[in-house]
Amino acid sequence: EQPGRWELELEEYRRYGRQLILPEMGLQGQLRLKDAKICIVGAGGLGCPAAAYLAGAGVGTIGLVDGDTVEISNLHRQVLHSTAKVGMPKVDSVSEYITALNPNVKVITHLSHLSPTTALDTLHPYTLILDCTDSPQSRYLISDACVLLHKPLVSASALRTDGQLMILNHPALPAGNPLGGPCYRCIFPKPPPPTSVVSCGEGGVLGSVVGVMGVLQALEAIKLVVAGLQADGSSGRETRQPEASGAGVQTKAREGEGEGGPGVETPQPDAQTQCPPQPELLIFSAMASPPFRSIRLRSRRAACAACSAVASVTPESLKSGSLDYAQFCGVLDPVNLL
Amino acid sequence: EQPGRWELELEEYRRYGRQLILPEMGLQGQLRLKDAKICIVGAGGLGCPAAAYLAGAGVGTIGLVDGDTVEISNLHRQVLHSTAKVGMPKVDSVSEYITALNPNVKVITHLSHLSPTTALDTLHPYTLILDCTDSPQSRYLISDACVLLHKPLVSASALRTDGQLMILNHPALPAGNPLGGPCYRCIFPKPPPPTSVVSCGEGGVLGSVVGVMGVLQALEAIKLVVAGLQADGSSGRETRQPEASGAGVQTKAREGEGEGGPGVETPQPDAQTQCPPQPELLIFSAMASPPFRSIRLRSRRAACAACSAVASVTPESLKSGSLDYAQFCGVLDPVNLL
Amino acid sequence: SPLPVERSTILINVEFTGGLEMLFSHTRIHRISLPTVDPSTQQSATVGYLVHWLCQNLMADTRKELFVLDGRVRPGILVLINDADWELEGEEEYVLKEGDGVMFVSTLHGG
Amino acid sequence: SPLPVERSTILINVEFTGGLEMLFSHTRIHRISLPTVDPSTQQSATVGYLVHWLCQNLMADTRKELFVLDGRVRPGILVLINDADWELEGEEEYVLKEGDGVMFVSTLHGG
Ligand SMILES: [Zn+2]
Ligand SMILES: [Zn+2]
Repeated sequence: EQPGRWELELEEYRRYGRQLILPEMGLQGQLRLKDAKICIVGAGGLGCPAAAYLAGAGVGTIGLVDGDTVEISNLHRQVLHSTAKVGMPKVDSVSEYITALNPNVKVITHLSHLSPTTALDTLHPYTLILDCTDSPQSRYLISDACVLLHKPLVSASALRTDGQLMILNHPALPAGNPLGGPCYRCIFPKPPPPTSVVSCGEGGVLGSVVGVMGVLQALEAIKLVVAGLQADGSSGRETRQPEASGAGVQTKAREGEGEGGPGVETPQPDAQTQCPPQPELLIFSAMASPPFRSIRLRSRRAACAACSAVASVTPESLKSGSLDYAQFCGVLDPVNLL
Repeated sequence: EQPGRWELELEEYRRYGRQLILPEMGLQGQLRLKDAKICIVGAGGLGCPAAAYLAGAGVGTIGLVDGDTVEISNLHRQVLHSTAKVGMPKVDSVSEYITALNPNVKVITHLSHLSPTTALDTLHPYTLILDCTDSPQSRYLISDACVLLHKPLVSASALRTDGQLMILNHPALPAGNPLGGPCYRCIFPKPPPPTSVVSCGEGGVLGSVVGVMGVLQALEAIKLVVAGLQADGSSGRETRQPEASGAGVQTKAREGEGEGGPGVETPQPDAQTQCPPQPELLIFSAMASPPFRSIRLRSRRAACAACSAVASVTPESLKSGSLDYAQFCGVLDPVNLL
Repeated sequence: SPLPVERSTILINVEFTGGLEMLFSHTRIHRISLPTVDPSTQQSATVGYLVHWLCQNLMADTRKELFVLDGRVRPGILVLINDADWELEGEEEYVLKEGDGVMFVSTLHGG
Repeated sequence: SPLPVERSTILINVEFTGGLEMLFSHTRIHRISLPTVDPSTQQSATVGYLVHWLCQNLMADTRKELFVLDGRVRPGILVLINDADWELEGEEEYVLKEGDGVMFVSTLHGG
């Protein structure tokens, strides 16, 4: 970021005033959002709410990747489309919405599904990727591309009354660096058997469940951008100093014994100042109590096919088409799924 | 509900197919949504996403109560409005959106803020109320009206990077019945001192934080309606039978000792089959880890001014204007706040 | 039947989510009295034994391959021990203790 | 200074949310060594004593009335003991034990 390069217009101060005054945001955070290029892969149940809140917050450039057109069965959950837009490409429908909400946002539409041969070129210009797709093979492909391009990935999914959210490849360090965040293959080295894979079309989904997950994706993306993403995709967390009174790191376990006289121990820093970030899976079950659970995930897998020192996924193998994600996932009819 | 009275059109089967196939929904749930009348008080940061997902899901009648017009500083979080709608009443803007998304929804707009003298008449026709407002006095007024009208209330709020959600007055039993759910006054018998009250305008708010809370309000409303709300506002939970294999109630504490041979104890029923519901507060802190916490709340307060046997809040005291919510909350300038 | 030792079983809290609960009588939370000793190894019960035990004793659905494949939890299921990925705890080899919570999460792909 | 007894303090996990953290050095989670005995009563430390102690020893902000009013937690703040409304636990009279979590939640009104 070059100081002085970006300025906010008066209209932007008015529009973003309510978030600009947050200490977590500030002018620096708003300028980072304006400078950010975020790609939303999938303009459906997750992509719609994610696009709405990224556009509202003032992300400078939003990319939309989807080859589908709006169908009436989408409208219960894909709430940026409308009945009049049935038959229109989803990326065009969302693009119209974004421009009407916030004309400051530059929208780039990619009217096709991501494929192994196009993924790197398509995603290369962006700061950060949101996986809002709906099949295992697209999730492996997007994750592989993010690892190769050194981009963090905010991945969410939903089915029936459940949702899941992970931040992957963050920090987005080169393959082989164990300090980078785990990728999708680290968590799921083998794809699920195709008989176990249920799509929203087959299994159904509650619109507000997938809606919650999409809004949370936008929120996590905004937090990452505002905290600062370096040109290499790694996190610029050092730019947010811990509060003077909260600078230490608590080392004792919660269950430890107290010793000595009354007093205050060094407090835990807020989550956003911890480094490196602990990879987590957020699980949402609308019918369970409590509905939200946070799970600690593993770090990078030493033998990961994508992000380890012995990775077999390379730009060449991806571009040459030698990686067949449909076959890897056992899909018999890959058309329209990726 | 009179069987056969309501039928779905072919267009509705197509539109709602992805949620109709959920066992938690089914045709009965969809018909209950179609029959429901839900009032959203406040068409702002919470009301916008709540309206989107209630309309998408096929709620038959949606009421919108708000006296404000769209301002540019709203657009970062009130994502159903658009730049072209600046200056338009918010209820009209949201009504236009709903009709474009789902023309099956009947929208009733109330272009004014709720007042003590109008609250009962305004809210009376509805099945369920969503409090999407932004001041203590409106929260007390809406809760009092819901108690007097025997309506459950889904109440949410957000500020900065935090959000809160409660289901109040559920089941909506008459005042004095201790089995009814607590009301807002049970949880907060005294209003906060006005110097401690910070609005989104003053304190700021992240759009996606308030967005998450609004979508969750829609989800909770849908769950309540689908589970069945009786004419008297109480829950018709008995219409959803527990699974045959999960019919028992677990009575032992989690930490209890195991005795006897290997086996499976009677499992806990799913949350939606428990009766009566345990009142809970969901706390969301976008910058904390874990971000979501669920808190057990108290039951009805024996001396509650609204929902107890010794309640002083009555239809007469409300309609006569003798209850001054602005004074109760210590507001010096109540204009435009309620 | 109980082994002739003082404490023959331990209580384990088992939870299924992401659709797996449909394979287990549509019930999300189960409280299991698991034998303290795995009879096939005569060693203390591990998570690996628990998986085998659940498949034999708790799973109502006949499609066992949706939970266990080639003797192990099928790909696409995360196993969590006390709210942490089991890879952090030793995977199948983790020795269970009274009151442990084990969660099975089927990954979702919908969007 | 420590009292001349074997265990003079207990560890309490205190959390502030809903904006209250801004009054406590902008820090959400604090780990407190609280005297086991309330010197004013010579009784075991209660949540009521903790509130007083926090106000005296931890609160950096001078606007004490935003946390305590008339000697009690101000209206609009929920107090939660181990994730339950303190009204379920006896309110101020609850006697704290080692490792308890006490959370102060300022109610929000924005929308
Ligand atoms: Zn990896
Ligand atoms: Zn009450």
